[in-house]
Amino acid sequence: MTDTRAPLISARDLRVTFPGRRGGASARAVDGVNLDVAEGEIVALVGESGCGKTTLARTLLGLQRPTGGTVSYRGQPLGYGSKALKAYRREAQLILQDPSGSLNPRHTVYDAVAEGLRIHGEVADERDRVADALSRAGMRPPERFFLRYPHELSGGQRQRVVIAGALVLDPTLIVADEPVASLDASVRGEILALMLRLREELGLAALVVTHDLGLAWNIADRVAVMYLGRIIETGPVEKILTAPEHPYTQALLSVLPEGGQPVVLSGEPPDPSRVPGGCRFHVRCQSLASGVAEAAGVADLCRTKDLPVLDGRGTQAACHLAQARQLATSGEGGHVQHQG
Amino acid sequence: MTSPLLRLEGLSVGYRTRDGVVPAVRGVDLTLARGEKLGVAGESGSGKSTLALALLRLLPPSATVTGRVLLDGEDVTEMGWGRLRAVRWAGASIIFQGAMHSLNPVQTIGDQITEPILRHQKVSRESADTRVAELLGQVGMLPDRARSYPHELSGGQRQRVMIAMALACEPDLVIADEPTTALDVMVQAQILTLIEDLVARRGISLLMISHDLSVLSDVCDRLAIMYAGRVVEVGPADEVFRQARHPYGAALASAFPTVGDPASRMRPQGLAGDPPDPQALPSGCAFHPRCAVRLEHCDAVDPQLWPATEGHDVACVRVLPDDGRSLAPGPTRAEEAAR
Amino acid sequence: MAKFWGDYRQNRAGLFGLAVLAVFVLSALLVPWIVGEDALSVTRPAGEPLQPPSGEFWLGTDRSGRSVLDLILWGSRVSLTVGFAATLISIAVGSLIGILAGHFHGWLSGLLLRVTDWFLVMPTLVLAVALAAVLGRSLSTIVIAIGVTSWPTTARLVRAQTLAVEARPYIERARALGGGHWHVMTRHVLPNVMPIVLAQTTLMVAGAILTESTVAFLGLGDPTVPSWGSTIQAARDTGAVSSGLWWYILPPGIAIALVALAFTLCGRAIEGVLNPRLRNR
Amino acid sequence: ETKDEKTLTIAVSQEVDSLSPFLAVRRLTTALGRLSYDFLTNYDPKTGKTIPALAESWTTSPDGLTWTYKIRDTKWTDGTPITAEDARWTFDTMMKDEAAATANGNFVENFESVSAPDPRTLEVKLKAPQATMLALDVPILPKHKWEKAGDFAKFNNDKEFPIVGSGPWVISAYEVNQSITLTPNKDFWRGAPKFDKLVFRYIDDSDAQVEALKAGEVDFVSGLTPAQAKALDSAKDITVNKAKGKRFQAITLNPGARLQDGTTFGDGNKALQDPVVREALVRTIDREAIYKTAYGGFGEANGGYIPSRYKDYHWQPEGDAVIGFDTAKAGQMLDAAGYAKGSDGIRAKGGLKLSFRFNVHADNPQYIQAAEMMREWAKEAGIELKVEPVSEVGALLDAGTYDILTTGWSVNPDPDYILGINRCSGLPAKAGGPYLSDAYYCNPEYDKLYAAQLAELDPPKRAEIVKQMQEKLYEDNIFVVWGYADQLEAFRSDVIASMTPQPDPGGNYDSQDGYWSWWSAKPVGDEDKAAADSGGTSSGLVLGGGAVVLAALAAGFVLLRRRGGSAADDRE
Amino acid sequence: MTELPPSDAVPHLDEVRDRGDRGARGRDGDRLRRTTAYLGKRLLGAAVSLVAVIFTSFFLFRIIPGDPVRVMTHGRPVTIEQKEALAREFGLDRPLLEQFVSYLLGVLRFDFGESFQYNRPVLSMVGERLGPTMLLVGASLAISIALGLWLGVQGAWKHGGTADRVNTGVALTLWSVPSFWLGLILIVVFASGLGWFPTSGMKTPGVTGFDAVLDVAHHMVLPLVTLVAVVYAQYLLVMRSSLLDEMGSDYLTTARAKGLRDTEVKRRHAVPNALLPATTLVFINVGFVLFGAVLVETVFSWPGLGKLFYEGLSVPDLPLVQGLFVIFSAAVILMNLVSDLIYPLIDPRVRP
Ligand SMILES: Nc1ncnc2c1ncn2[C@@H]1O[C@H](COP(=O)(O)OP(=O)(O)OP(=O)(O)O)[C@@H](O)[C@H]1O
Ligand SMILES: Nc1ncnc2c1ncn2[C@@H]1O[C@H](COP(=O)(O)OP(=O)(O)OP(=O)(O)O)[C@@H](O)[C@H]1O
Ligand SMILES: [Mg+2]
Ligand SMILES: [Mg+2]
Repeated sequence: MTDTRAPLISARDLRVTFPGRRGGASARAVDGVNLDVAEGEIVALVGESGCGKTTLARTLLGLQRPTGGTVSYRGQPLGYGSKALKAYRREAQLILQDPSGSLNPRHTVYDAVAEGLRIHGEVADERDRVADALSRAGMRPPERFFLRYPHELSGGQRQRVVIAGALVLDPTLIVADEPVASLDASVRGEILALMLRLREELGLAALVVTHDLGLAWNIADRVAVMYLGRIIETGPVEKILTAPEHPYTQALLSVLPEGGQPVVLSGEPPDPSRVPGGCRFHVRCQSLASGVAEAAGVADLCRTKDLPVLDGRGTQAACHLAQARQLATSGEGGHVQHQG
Repeated sequence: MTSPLLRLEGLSVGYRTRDGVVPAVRGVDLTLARGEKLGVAGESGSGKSTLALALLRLLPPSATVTGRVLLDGEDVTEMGWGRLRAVRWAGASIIFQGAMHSLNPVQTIGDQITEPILRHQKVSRESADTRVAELLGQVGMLPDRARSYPHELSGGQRQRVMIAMALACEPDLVIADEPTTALDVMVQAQILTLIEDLVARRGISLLMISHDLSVLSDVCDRLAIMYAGRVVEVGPADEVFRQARHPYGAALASAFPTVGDPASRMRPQGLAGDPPDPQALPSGCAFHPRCAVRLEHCDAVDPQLWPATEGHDVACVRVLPDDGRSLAPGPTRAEEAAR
Repeated sequence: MAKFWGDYRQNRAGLFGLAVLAVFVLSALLVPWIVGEDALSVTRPAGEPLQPPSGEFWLGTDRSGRSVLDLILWGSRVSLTVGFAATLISIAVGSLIGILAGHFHGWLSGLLLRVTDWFLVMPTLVLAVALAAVLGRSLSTIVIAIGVTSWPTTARLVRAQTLAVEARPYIERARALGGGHWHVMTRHVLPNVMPIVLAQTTLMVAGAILTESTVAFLGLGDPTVPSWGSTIQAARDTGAVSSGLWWYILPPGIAIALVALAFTLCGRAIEGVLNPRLRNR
Repeated sequence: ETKDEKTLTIAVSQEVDSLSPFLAVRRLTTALGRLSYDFLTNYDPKTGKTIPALAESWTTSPDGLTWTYKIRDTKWTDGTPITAEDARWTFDTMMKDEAAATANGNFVENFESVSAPDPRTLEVKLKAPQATMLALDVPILPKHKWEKAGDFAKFNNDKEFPIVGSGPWVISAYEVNQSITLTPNKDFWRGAPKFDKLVFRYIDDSDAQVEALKAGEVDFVSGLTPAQAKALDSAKDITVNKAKGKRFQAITLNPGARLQDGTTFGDGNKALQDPVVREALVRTIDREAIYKTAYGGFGEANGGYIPSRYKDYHWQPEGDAVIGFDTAKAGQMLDAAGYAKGSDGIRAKGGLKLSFRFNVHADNPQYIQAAEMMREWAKEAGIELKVEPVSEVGALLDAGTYDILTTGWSVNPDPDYILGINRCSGLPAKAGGPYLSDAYYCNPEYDKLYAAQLAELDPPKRAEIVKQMQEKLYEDNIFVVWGYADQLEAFRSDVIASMTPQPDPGGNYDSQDGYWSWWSAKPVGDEDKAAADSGGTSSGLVLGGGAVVLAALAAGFVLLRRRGGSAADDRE
Repeated sequence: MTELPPSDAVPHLDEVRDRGDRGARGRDGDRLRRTTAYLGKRLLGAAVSLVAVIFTSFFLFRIIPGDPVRVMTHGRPVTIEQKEALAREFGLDRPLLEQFVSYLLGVLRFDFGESFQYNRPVLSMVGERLGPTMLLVGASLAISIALGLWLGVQGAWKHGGTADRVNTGVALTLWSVPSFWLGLILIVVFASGLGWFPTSGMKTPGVTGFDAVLDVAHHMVLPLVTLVAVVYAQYLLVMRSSLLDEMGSDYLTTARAKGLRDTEVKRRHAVPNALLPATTLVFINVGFVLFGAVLVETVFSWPGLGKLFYEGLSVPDLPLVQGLFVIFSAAVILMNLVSDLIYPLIDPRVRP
C-alpha cells in the first residue's frame, strides 16, 4: 500500500485521559496517537486488552472527546457541535464487538436497520434502502428478516444486521471494534469475508480494532500495534506480521499457536493510570530482560527515554533497540522508517 | 496402559425446559487415559460445558443424564452422595471459565483454596495454610495473596487461583472448561503454559474444553470435536487440527488462520449457515445443512464415530466404507460404530 | 404481546391476581349501573343502621343503614382511583426524573439525584400524612400526597434501569448513527424502562391503596367519601370492633388486602415475565 | 398488689397535659385536680346546689365585693394542717404569676386582693361583683410544698409522689402515657373512698377501651358510641349508663362576622345574612333523624339552647313556632324569596349562590354523619352544602372564613355563662379575636333580656326570661341547636356495686363537677362477685376475624412443621 | 412497614450492585486516604440530608391550617395582646427565615423547642416515649428480620416447592393487610375474644419486679405480632430474590464441585452473598418501621413516639410534629449512614 493517497480520516497526537476513580491517578487511555486511514483501506488496530483500542476508535467517531490532539475527516478537523457530529456520523459508521448488545431487543431488524435513516431524516424509499442494505450484508431475501427480533437471529445474523445498519447510510468509513470477537469461530470467517467484499464493492475504508493478529492477517492492508495508549509499530500487514521490529509485536506473534517458541511476557497487563517512564514497554520487554538491549547499548535509553510519537504512516517501530539496529544498518537518525 | 482413568459410555444429557427437553449432549463415548491430555472443541452450545459438569454430576436439577461416566472404573452417575462428595475435587477437579464468577466474591482466596483441603484431607488448619502458600507459589503468585479477595486480582491472577484450587487435593483428573477464554492473548499464553507445565509434572490427566481449536491443538495430546451434542471427530491433536476428516472439524480448524501463511492472507475461511438449534436438529447428519461437501443421503444417515485411521475416529459418511450409503435406511447401533 | 401473555399465563398467582383485579375493576366500572347512586344516600338508606348480614343485605348495613356491600362496591371506585391516580403521578414524575438523571451526567443528574435522595430519606408515610394534614381533607389531597411521596422509588428504579440500558452497546450504536439525546431517550431508553415501570406501577398501586387506608385511619382522609379506608374509619368511629359489627369492619379490610395482594401478585408476575432470570427459577 | 385489694380502673383516652393544677386544662387532669385537691365549694349531686367543701361557710358583703370564707380545719395528706394561708397563696399566685393563671386565671381576673387574716378565714376583695364566687373551680394548693416549685410555667408536679393534696384521693404514681394511680385519702373529712386504689389507665382507642372493659382490664369506660352502648347493654356483668347529656349539638350559620364596632370581615356567604335563607336551611334539618341515626337513638332532638336535663331553664319550641323539617316548604320559601334553581339544581339569586362550606369537626363521627345527612336534605331544597371536615375550627372562626360550622357546648347548671357568650358585647373587639362564642350572634333584644335575667332574683321569673332568650336564639336561626346526645358510659357491675351519679339519679359518672362518682364508688363484696369472665364478645367478629388470622397463621405453622420433615433430604 | 411499596427494596439492590461495580482494587497505600474520603463523603451526605429534612419539616408543617397560639391556649379565647405575647415568646413573630435559622441551630443542639400544648421541651417528651417505641420496634425488627431472612433462605433454596409457594403467599397476604386493621382483629380475637393477651397498653399498673418484665412481654405480644406480620414479608422477599439471584452463580457450582454438602454450600457460600442486599434493606427499614409503629401504637395504645406524632399532627402542635419528623427522618438517615459504613465491612468489594 502507498501513503500517497490523502487520508480519509486522520488522528494527530490524539490523547484521551480519564479522570481517576475515587481519587486514583487518571488513566491515559490514549496517549498520543497518530493514525491515518486512507480511502478504501483496511487498517487493523491490534493490541492487548486495555491498551486503548476501543477508546481510540470511539474518539475517531466523536463519541469521546479527546483531551488533546485532533481528529480530521477529509482534512477537516472534527467539530463537536451536535450538527457537525451528526453530519459526520452520516458518513462514518461504527460496528461494535457484541452484535447481540448492539441491537435493541425491542426493535425489529427493520427498525434497527432503518434507525440511521430515520435519525438523518432520510425516510424516502426507506424500505428499499433497508432491503438493499440487508441484502448487501448477505441477508437474503431481506423481507424475510424485516419483522424478526434480534433474539430470533443467530449471532452471525445479528452481526450482519448491525453491518446492514451501518451500510444503509452509504458510509465511506467503517470503524469496527472487535467485530467478530464474540462470534463463534465458524461464523467469524463469513463476516470477515463480507467485510472484504464490501470494501471491494463499495470502496469502504475501515479501521478494524482487534486483539486477534489472525484477523489482521485475514483482511487488513495495514496494521497498527498499540501498547498502553500508543501505537508502537505500524506498517503493512505482510511486513509487520512476518518480520516485526518491536519486541512487543514479536511477543504477540510468538504466542500464536503456530508462532514457534512462545515469548510469554512477564507481569500483569499494563495499567494506563501508571504509565512507566522511559520506553513504556521496558518493564515487560523481553529484549531488555534477556540482555539483548544491553548488548545493543540501548538499555539505559529504554529505561529512561520516552520515544516520540509515531507519525502513523509508513512502516515504523517505536523502539530504541530497533532504532539502534536501524542506525547500525543505515546510519540514519530518527526512528525506524521503511518506505513502503 | 491399564484401564482408562475416565470413560464415558453413551453419555446423554437433556435439559427439561418449558419448551420441552433440550438434548445438550447426545450419546458421547470418550476415553481418557491416565496422564493424557484430551481437548474438546466445538462451537458455542455444542454441549462442552454440559459434558464437563456431567462428569461430576454438577448439572442443575433440570438436567437428566443417561449413560455411564466411569471414573477409575466407578460409575459417577450411580454413586451415593457421600461417595460422590469424596470424589469431587479429590478425584477430579474443575477449572471453570469465568474465574470472577467461579470464586466466591466475599471470601478470601486463601479460604477458598483451604476449603477443599480441609474437607478432603485430615489436616490441620495450619498445614492447610502452608499448602495454600505452596500452591500459590506453584501458580506464580505470592503467598500473601491468600488474604486477597477475588475482586482485588486481575483476570489472569484469578485464573491462577482457580488452577491452584484445582490442584489443591492432588486430583487424578483436572477438567478445564474454557480456562482462558475472555483472557488477553498474553495472559492466555501464560495460563496455558502454566497448566501444561503443572499437569505434565504431576502426571495428572487433563480434559480441556475450548472453542479455540488452535489452542487445544497446542496443549493436548488428543482432540475431540463436538457438534450438536455429539463428538464428531476424535483423534491425535495434530492430525485433527491439520487434517480434519470431518467437514466441521476442517472448517473449525481453518477458521484460525496461520499468520504468515499466504494461503489465508485476505482469504478468511468461514462456515456458512447457523449453528443448529438443539431442539430442532436436522435429520440425518446434524451438520449436513452447513456442509459444503455433503452427499445427497446425508440427510438420511446419522453417522456414528468410525475409525478413519488408527486412533482417529470420525462421524462422517465420507469415512464410511461406501460413503455410508448402506446405512441410509436405519440408524446404526452405537456399539457397532464406536468400538 | 402474545408471548408476554403466554409467559404470564404460566404464573398461577399472577392469574389469580389478575382475576381478582378484573372483578374489582369491572365492578368499579359498573357500579353506577348495578348499584346506583341511591345506595349512597344517608337520608334514604335502604335499611336500618347496623343490621347484620341478611338475605337483603349480604354484608349488613352501615351506621346510616346503607348496604355495606354497596359501600364496598362504591368504595372500590374511590380506592382504585386513588391508587391509580397516585401511582400515575408518582410514575410520571419518577420516570421523568429517573430517565433524566440516568441519561444526563453532570450537574443535572447530580441535582436530581440529591432531590431524589432527599425525598427518599423522608419516611414516605410521615410525609404523606403530613401533606394530607397540610393540604386539607380530600381525595385529591391524598392522591397528591401519595404521588408526591412515592415517586423517588420509581425514580431510583428507572434511573438504575436507564443506566443499565445506556450501558448497552446499542445506545452507543444509536449515538454513532447520529442520534441525539431525544432520540436515545425516547426510542431506546423509554421503551426499555417501560416494562420495569409497568411492574412498579402494579406494586405501587397496592402501596397507594394501603396508604390511602392508613391516612384515613389516622383521621386525615375525607370521611364523607366512601373509600375503603374511610369505611374502615367510619366503622371504627362507630365502635364496630367492640360492638361486634364484624360485617362493617371486615369487608373493607379484606377488600384492601385482596386488591393490594392482587396488584402485588400481578406486579411480581410481570416482573417474572420481564426478568427471565426470575422466571426460570 | 395484694389479693383482696380493690382497684377501680378507669379507661381514659386523654393524655396528661400537666399534673400542676395551675397548668392542667384537660378534662382528665382537671378531674384529677378535683379528686386530689379540695375546692372551696362543691355541688350537691342531688340538688345541684352549692354546698360547703374546704370552705365550711361563707358570707358576702352587701355590695357583693367582699367575700369571706371560713376554712375547714382539716389536714393535707402529709399531715400539715390546711389553713386559709394556703388558699390565699393559691389565689394570690394566680393573680401575680401569669403562668399560674394558665388554667384558671379567669376566676381571679376580677380579684382586687386576697388575704388570710387568720388561719381559718379567707377574704377576697373584688373589683366588681362576680357570679362565680361560689363556683370557683380552683384547687387549693399546699403552700408549703408549692412555694419551692420555682417557675410555674415549667413545674408539672410530676416528680414527687404521692402528691400532697387534700381531696378524697391521692395521686401516688404516674407513668407517662400509661397510667395514673391514686390511693385513698384515709383522713378525708367527708369520709374515705371505698376502693383501695383508683387507676386511670390510658387507652387511646375507643374500641380498645371497650374491649378492655369486657376483658375486665378496666372497670369503667366513658364516651361510648351508640353501637357500643347497645352491644354492651347485653353484656354480662356490665352496666351501661345512659345519662341525659349536658351538651347540646348545633351548627352556627355565619350571619356575617363582625367586630363590636360593626366592622365586618371574613368571607362568609352573604346569602346566609338573609333570614329567609337561614330559615329555609334550618327547615332542611331533620333533627329526629339525626338523633335516630347518627346518635343511634341515644339522644333527644330539640331546638332549645339549654338541655332538657336542666328542667328549670330548658325551653323548646311548640306548635307553630316550630321550624320543623320540611324540605318542600324550604323550597317554597326560597322560591318566594327569589332564589331560583339553576341548571345544576342549586338555587341562586343575583349571583348569590346557595352553596355553603360546611366545616365539620373531623374528630366527631356523629357530626360528620349528621353533616352528610344534612347535605342530602339541603340538596333536595336546592341548597348545596360542601362538607369539609377540619381538625380545628378556631382559626376559621377567628377569621370569619366559614359559612356553616358544627359546634357543641357543655351547659352548666347555671345558664348565665352560656347565655352570655352570645351578647353583642361578646363579639371580638379587634380583628383576630378573642371571641367567646362561635356564631357572631348579635341581637339587641337578646342583650336586653340578658340584662333582665341577671337582675332578676326570683328563680321562676328568671327562668321565664331565660326561656324568652332561647326563643330569640331559636327564631334567628344563627345558632341552630340539633338536640342533646346522651352521655354513654359503662362499668363493670361485678366490680362496682354502686356510685353516685350527677345529677343523682339519672346523671353521669364521668366528668362530674366534683368527685362524687369515684369517691362514692363501692366495690362489690367478694361474696357476690361472680366468677370474673369476660363474656359478651360478639361471636361474629371473633369467628370472622379469627378465621382470617388463624387461617394465615395455621398455614404458616403447618409449613414450618412440614419443612422440618423435609430438611433432612440432602439435595444437590 | 406495610405501606412501603413492595419494590422499595429494589433500587437498593441496584445500588448495591452499583457499589459492587465501583469496587476499586484496594491498594494499601491509598487505603487510609480513601477510607477517610469515603467516610467524609458519607458523613457529609448525611449532614446535607439532615439539614434538608430540618428545612422541610420546618416549612412543611407551617402550612398546616391552624393557629399555633390557639393550640397553646388549648382553644381558650384569648385577647390579641395575649396572643401576641405568646407569639413573641415562641418567636412566631419574627421573620420566617430567622425562625428557621434559630430552629436549625436549636436542633443541632438537640433543642427542638417546646410543645405548644404540653408546654414542655419536645426532647424530654420524646425521651419519655423513646423507650417503649424502641422496645417494640427493636423486637419486631429482630423477629421479622430473623423470620424473614430465614424463611427467605428456605424458600429460595427450595424455590418453587409447596413450602416456598405457600410461604411467599402467606407473607404477601399479610403484607397486603393494613396493619391497623390486623391489629384490631387481633385484639378482638386474641385479647377480648380468647382472653390470651391484654387488649392494649404496655403494663398493668402496679406490677413490679420481674413480674413487670413478664407483664410487658405479655402486653407486647399482639402489637409485636402485628408489626412482624406486616413487615417480615419484605425481608423474606428480598432474601429470597437475592438468594435466587445468587443461586445460578458459578461459585456455587465450584463449591459443590469441591464436595461440600448442600447445606454447607448454602450456609457458607450462598447466604453470605445473598445477605448483602438484604442488609441494606434491614438498615433502611429501621427508619420506616419506626414510623410504621405509629399505627400499631395507636391501635394498641402503646405509649410510644408514634402516638405522639399522630396526636401532635391533629392538633397541630408544630414543635412536636416538626421535632418528631426530624427525629424519624434522622433515624432513617442515620440508618442509611450505618448501612453505608457497615457495608464495606461485610462486602470486600465495596471496601474503599
Ligand atoms: N470511561 C472510562 N473511564 C475511565 N477509564 C476508562 C474509560 N474507558 C476506558 N477506560 C480505561 O482506558 C483504558 C483503555 O480502555 P479501552 O477500552 O480503550 O481498551 P481496549 O484496548 O479496547 O481493551 P479491550 O481489548 O479489553 O477492549 C483501560 O485501562 C480502561 O480501563
Ligand atoms: N440449564 C440449562 N437449561 C436448559 N438448557 C441448557 C442449560 N444449560 C445449557 N443448556 C443448553 O444446552 C446446550 C449445551 O450447552 P453448553 O453450555 O454445554 O454448551 P457449550 O458447548 O459449553 O457452549 P459455550 O461454548 O457457549 O460454553 C445449549 O444449547 C444450551 O442452550
Ligand atoms: Mg475494547
Ligand atoms: Mg461452556
